[in-house]
Amino acid sequence: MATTWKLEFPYRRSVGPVIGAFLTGLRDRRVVGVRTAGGRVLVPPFEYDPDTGEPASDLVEVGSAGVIEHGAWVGTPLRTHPLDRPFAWALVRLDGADTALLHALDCGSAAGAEPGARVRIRWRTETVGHVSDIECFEPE
Amino acid sequence: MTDPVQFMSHHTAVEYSLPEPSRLGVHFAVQLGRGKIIGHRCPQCAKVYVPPRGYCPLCVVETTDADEVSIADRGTITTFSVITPLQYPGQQETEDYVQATLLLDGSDTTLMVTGLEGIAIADVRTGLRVEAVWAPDGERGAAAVGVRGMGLGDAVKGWRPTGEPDLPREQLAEHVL
Amino acid sequence: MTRDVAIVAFAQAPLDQAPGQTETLMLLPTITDALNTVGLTRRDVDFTCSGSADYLTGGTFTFVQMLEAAGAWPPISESHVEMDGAWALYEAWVRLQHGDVDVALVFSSGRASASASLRETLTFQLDPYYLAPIGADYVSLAALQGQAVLERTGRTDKDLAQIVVQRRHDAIANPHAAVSGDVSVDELLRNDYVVEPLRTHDVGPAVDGAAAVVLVAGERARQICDRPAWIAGLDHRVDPHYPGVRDLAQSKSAALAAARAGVGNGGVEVAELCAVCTPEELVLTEALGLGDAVTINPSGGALVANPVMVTGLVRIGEAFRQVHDHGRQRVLGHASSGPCLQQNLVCVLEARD
Amino acid sequence: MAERCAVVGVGMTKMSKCRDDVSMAGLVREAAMRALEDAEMTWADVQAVVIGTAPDIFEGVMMPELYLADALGATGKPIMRVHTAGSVGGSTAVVATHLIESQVHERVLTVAFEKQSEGDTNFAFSSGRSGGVGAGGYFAPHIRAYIERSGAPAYVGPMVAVKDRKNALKNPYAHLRIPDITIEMVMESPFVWDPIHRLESCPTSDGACAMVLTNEAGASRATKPPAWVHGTAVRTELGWFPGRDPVNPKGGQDCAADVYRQAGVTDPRADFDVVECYVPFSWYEPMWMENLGFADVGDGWKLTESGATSMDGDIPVNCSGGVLSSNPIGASGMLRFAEAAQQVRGLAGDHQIADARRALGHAYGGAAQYFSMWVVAAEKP
Repeated sequence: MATTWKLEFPYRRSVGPVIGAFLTGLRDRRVVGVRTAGGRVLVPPFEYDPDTGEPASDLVEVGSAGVIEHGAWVGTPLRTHPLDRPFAWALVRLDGADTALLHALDCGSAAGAEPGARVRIRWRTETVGHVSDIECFEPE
Repeated sequence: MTDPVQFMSHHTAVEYSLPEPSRLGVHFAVQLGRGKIIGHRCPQCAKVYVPPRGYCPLCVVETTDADEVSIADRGTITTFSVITPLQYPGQQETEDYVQATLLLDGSDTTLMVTGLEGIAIADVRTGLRVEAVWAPDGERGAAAVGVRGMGLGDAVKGWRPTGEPDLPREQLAEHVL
Repeated sequence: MTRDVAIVAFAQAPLDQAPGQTETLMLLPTITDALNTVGLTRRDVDFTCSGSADYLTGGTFTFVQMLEAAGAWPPISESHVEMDGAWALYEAWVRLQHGDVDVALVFSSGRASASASLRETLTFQLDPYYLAPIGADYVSLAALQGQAVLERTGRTDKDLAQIVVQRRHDAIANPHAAVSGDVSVDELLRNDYVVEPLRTHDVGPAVDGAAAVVLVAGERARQICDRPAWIAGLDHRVDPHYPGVRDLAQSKSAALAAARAGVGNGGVEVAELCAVCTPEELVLTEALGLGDAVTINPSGGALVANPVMVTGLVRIGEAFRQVHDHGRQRVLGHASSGPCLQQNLVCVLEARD
Repeated sequence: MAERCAVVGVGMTKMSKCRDDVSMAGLVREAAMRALEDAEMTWADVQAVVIGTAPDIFEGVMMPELYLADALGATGKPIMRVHTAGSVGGSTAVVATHLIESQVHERVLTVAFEKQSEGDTNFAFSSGRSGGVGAGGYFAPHIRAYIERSGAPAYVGPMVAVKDRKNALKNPYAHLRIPDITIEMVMESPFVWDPIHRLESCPTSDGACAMVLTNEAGASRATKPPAWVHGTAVRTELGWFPGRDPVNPKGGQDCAADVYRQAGVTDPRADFDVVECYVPFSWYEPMWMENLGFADVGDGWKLTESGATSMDGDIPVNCSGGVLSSNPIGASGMLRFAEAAQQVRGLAGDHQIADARRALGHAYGGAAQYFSMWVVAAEKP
């Protein structure tokens, strides 16, 4: 007798111009952010300044490598995590960005996820325009 | 140059445990396995609930084994709809069918039932008298009962007309639900 | 400016429930208990507001079933927030400000045990383009916040364990605690990491729960309750959602809510904080301006039981108990929601003799 | 005593089957920024946000107010998420009204949305289990009971379907556009849930609605006419119990009585100039006309049949095209409230009723068990 059931659905999300530009960039292995009226470069980009709600649409390309702001080592990944082996979550401020992007970091041990360390994007072999086109970060 | 990305897929899957059957749910299912339908009569307002829920939502009091009553396996259709199944992931129904609201004799609550037998869809009507078509003894899958606590599980395969005269609509006005 | 409103009763469903107990049947006696303690019945309630979340059990409109515990016949004036019950309390408090009605019932419930993995379920709370698709989860995000606050304050996981030792000790007296007892820092430091720096003891155990609070306005509160806890301040604020756009080591929204609720105007003796992971206590203690003299989480807090969607309301209920049962003069109840303490509610309660 | 509350800004999105040009944030911002522009305010002027949507499983985002908080300019402000089933858009506006009336805030943004194209509504209603019959499958038996009880002719429901779709042609934001619709066409469309024809059913839509509410001082400063709130009410009843009448639910009657008392309405048909009423299946127009006291029990269909509820009748209902023409579920209730406000502001455009002074906004949800209503008027209360 079943003791569990699964709620499963393939949502199809329309992404709009700004998230769309970011995802289009990923498909082309480039990272696109957005500059707010106050001059802050948001990566990943939002259609708005998170602090004020004012629109943001000035797209700018930033680097695909950057600096770890914070990292947290995951010894036992969940089924739903990006990597199926131990990894670190890392908030990474890419070169040219003022905010940090969250993704997995394949760095072998907790020591590799120290703040200040430089990392770069490891692209998935086939990119489709999805945040998972970034397979993970790796030490630069 | 390819088109900008306009959509992304977000495949979601999350797992839940099915609620354990409650003691009352198990008891109800065991009785169904024996071909018996039971309900609870509220000690305050005397309304009979089938299946029993362990409380009366009108009086907001709990009900117990002492409030148990036996219910007939026949009753009256109080309203109905002919359903053309909508298609969505998980839907297994494909053919038109009747979904009827059934008031069992002795119960104050109705059941949503399907599986009307021996009657054409076009002949289904408010006031129609029907009786249970029980699954054979031993196949009354008690385990399927009680997850949502609103039906008779697969203990009853369907419902067929008894041949009794229809009940007048006026007597059913309070049992549209 | 605001009308005087007090909490006069609080009840919480027992931790141990019969197998297959429905949320409705967890709530029904809990609501009855809360009302009975002040001699009220469901008919006396002018406004009802509840909190819950469909995704906890994977249902749709799951809150509708809870009406059967509220007593919704004849029809009642009622509302529901898809939030922790603390925000239902906020909505009820706003409703009582109108002056035309006096009694509000607030309740919330949640069955965290229905999720095979609460971490996976709560992932649905996250940005559906950037965070949910990579499976970021609330414990991982709390761990990143933990790293941020440890780096900022120079504390270590030993300091976190010290907090847990105290909470579990205090929880011995709390029948609603899922974990309690005297343990040592060394013992705790032998526990595995979930996500560094969080060890198993740093994540409050998710439990099923239900709770009810009764609010009464004006003189009537005094008439039916010997020591009501008056709402001296109540406010909530939110921070941006994405964790990479703000300083995770601090909580601007908690600080703002505390200022608006007037925490600084006379201080508080006790604070019940909705810190589901240990580092959140550090962030909150600073943001709320709680000095060393303030007793934090005498119930053990969310680190000893996290009845998801109820945890915040329970904190306010525990704060009420501090005034009503333990003779405190001025206390704080806090609720939070979202990743990395994104949203914070502060409720200041006081005795008025 | 309670502060007065007025609507000074209204924003709606274009509604359609799939707003494939926007994200969820983009959708709610489209409505919110239009409301702010209408109110001649900026994000900085907003003190609190109240958001409503229907079940989270529609979009697959749990408690989306968290993800949408900064998209709605709520950083550093309070944001709340209301959910009262299909009535949510209305009850969300009621909560926002309370924030003004209680003097907790002076300027509140309230938003409601649904982006149903992200997922599948019928999947969501059944939590992915087989046997789901959708909302129509639930309401069809109630409608059959109404028809049998009242003896209404079969063409009355189709009349509503035609009227509301014709009205929708005058509303640039409406989803369905069926210019050549006729009663015959409706009656020849297949039954989805007998006795409901396909063309008597609401669509599923993407869309959002937003309003800016303010207090008396704020409304006095507004350059465009405000819609003054003369009353708000919510009622909820059990969805299922022995003896319940879902055709003419007491909750709806009580809610109407409450909001009429606040607004001084004694004869709804005479006292209102226009009504925006939640009619997802055509027969709900006559059913709610009875429930709301515009007609005697059993006579609601005569109101529709006589043409009284059409735009040139004495009590026009759903000049915007209503839920039958646009149904972003979480926003559908707020759209009714907002359309009522636009009518008394004189800003309803091509579907404006001349000199509308007082309007009713109505929403319902769940098993016809959640009700929210407001009365808005051109005059200050």
